[in-house]
Amino acid sequence: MTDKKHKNIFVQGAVSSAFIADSIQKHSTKTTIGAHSIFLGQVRSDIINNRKVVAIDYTTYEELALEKMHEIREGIFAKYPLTCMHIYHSLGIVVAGEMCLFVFTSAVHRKEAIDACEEVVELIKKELPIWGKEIFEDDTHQWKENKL
Amino acid sequence: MTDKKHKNIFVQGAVSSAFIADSIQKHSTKTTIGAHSIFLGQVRSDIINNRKVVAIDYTTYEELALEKMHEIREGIFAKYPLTCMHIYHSLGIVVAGEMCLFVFTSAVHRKEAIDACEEVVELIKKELPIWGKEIFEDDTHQWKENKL
Amino acid sequence: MQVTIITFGQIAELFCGKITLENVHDTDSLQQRLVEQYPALVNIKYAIAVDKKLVSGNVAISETSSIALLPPFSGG
Amino acid sequence: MQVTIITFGQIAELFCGKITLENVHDTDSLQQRLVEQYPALVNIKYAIAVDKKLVSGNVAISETSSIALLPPFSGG
Repeated sequence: MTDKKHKNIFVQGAVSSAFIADSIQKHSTKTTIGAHSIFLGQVRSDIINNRKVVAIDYTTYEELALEKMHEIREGIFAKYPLTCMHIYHSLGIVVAGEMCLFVFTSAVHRKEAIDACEEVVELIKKELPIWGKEIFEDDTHQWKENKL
Repeated sequence: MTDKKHKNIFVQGAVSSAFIADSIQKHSTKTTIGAHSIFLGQVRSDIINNRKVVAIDYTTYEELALEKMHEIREGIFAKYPLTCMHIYHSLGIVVAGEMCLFVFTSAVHRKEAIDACEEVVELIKKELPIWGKEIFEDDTHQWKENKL
Repeated sequence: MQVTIITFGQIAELFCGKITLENVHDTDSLQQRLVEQYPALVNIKYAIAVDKKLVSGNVAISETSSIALLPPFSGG
Repeated sequence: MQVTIITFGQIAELFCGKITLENVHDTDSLQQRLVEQYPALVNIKYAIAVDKKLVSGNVAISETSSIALLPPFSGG
């Protein structure tokens, strides 16, 4: 099943704005693209039972996640006429205010780029085996659970 | 009517990826934000009757555009619980592959950010008095018209 | 009454800028004068803005009104 | 037959990593053994993956199967 090598989506630590800018810039040579849709997930410093989240520590079951991501990618490309799609998710510590998810879809027209981006974000949250441990300022923690 | 000073959305020439990165970076101090949605419009080098678009030259009726944009902004903030929203549109020459529109919405949760971003893009295309003159490689041109 | 009209996009290109019209008191008479004096406009869709507001229906025009002809938008 | 189970998230935290169970031949017997030997799991929702595929219903397990317990996801 994992004979085929799947594209990696994981990056260690936060996704930086410089990295995002670089990804955007790379598309300036693809002049059939008319629309880009980008989703960025940012770590919130929620207050939970009077404790403030200072960071999230992300772990994954990488083999399953990349297999699943490959399926999602194939499904999206079959459904929408995209020019390209790039996905990055953090592993390890991402402090509040930093980015943990970067989904980037591009197409000739806006509708496809926007719809595909939204759908991919939903699928990532629902189907990728990734776990976020919310770390509070007093060094205690709790395990995050996505609302779907 | 234009007594109140409206936020300017126009920038001369293309929106650069460095500018976009800077806008994103500025939000790292707003730690209640959990989701950003970004739309980027990129100038396509369409082939129209065998002529290739090399750039679009944008003009506007600025007073009316900023008044209209102000109305759109008020409507969106009334409808969606956004943390913030930033909009930039190019004036003048934007060459193919460069960005002419940057819509950036941020919210606590993804749904609001994504829905607001999409709605703003539609309203900008439909309601803002902006005109794009598609310039071909042989220096001829035609006036673009948005499909709605 | 004489009014001056500002134009944009392909309409501005067609007329090299501003248009001046006589005997205009409302947007209906404005459109009538335009058809008579600028037959090329027949093939162009446009909206009319008076005092920086898009108008629908017939709207009165005074000498101090700011009037604009807006061809189809193509921002974004 | 003995199987080794890898765990993630709060389940990994609870069990300090891998779990080994005896007399497991399918995912039904796996869940039965888990309830008996790890009562703390009763309060945690989890999915089972066999050979890197999420399973639903009862699925056979061999000694070479790679088995994983996956608590609710929270990526993104």
